[in-house]
Amino acid sequence: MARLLYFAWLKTHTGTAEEEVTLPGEVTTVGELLAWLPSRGPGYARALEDPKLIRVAVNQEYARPGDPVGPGDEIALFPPVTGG
Amino acid sequence: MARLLYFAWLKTHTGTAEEEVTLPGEVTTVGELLAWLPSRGPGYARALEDPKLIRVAVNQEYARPGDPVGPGDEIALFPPVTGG
Amino acid sequence: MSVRVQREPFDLGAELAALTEGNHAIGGLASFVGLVRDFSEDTQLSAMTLEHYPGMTEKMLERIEAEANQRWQLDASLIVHRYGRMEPGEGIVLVACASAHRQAALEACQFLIDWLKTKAPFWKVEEDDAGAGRWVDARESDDAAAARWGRADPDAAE
Amino acid sequence: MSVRVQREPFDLGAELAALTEGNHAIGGLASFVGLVRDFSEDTQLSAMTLEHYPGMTEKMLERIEAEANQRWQLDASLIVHRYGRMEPGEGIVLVACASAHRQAALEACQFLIDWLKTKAPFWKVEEDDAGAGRWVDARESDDAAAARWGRADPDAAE
Repeated sequence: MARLLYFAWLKTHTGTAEEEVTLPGEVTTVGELLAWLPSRGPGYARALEDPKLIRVAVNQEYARPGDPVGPGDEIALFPPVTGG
Repeated sequence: MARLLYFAWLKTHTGTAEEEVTLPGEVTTVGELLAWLPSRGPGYARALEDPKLIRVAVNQEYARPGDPVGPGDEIALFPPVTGG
Repeated sequence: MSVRVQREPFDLGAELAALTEGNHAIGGLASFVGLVRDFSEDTQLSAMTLEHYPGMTEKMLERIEAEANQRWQLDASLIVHRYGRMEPGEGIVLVACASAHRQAALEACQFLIDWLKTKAPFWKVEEDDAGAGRWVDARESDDAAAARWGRADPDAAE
Repeated sequence: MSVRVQREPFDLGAELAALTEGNHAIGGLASFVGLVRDFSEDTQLSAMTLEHYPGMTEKMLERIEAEANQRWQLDASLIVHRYGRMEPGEGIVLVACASAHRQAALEACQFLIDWLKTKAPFWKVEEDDAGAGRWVDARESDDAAAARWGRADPDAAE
């Protein structure tokens, strides 16, 4: 199981802030995760439709498409930050 | 009569913070004033011995050697500023 | 060095006074406060709400503050960042740096606020007079401001 | 826009709060405070005294503040400069600039403090533990800091 977190408007589209998910065998990297998630439903497809607007953090560190993900990881998906 | 003001260590050397002085006829510019003042006494000579360390303001505006001075002017002499 | 992420307002005067209190090696204190404005482009705003990523936010703020302390010789530094709902005029974020020398304090303060605006995991919802909320898009000028610090950027997901 | 030259200490928190009070167009407030240090190079200091040129000081501070307001779009600005005797830890000078945009506030603040250090007619006497006073020499690094603003300098007497 991996823990997925969604922030800002990604959360609005997926309808959840946080969920535990069993990653399928073909999902071993951030890029593979982003390719797989839309198949989970139309809300996910909509949240991820523009890849340029998606940032990912794995275990609270910014991650790139090639970085590994796996069971036990905390994986956060969010848009570019607009703080302060 | 011109009003001469001395600040910081220039004042220590001249022994006065402020004085009214009748400028001689040959003193019509800042440069001529600086050349004449040391003749007024050893304290003045000492205050003005290093021209690089002297700044002049005429009527509260920074002035250059060629700028005019004359009766009625407020002329301040001081070292480079060391504020704040 | 100190970092706080909190919902409550901060007292600017008290924060700055505490930062320099008792340290007479400090010659300069630079600070920046970001405040909620009542407009955004051409829209009147009545409030904004900041969401953040608890845990990651604190970790990143501590890391960037440590980096500022490596780059500049600082006697004290402080980042306070709020989240939650705020109204126009309220302080959102406070950055303050104190040093023996003014240039170190000013540069470190500028560095931290540029970084916070582009990398700290906060997202803003703006609320207009009718109470409607809108997620704010990222601004490219903020990225450019952070980029001028010549920092290698391993942080983007692309 | 406001300039004050005074002997009394200033209350940093109150000054900054007053500057942004009621103006909800302000998005950023940058400030710098110069403080008395207890050392200078390798000497312990117990106090310092600032002499200034009353009349010219106020005039020059008002002029440079007006220039900052021409160069940057500011909603508010403040310079408070003290003179007289001050002990370590006391604030000497406060510069604060508020703007809709953080970069304008930060740059104007840096511009003003660089200028104050090199052009405002203040002279410093440092007092060591034995009570002996010494006039401080000008530092060339301060001139360099002011020069980077690319301002024509009609101010030097040479």
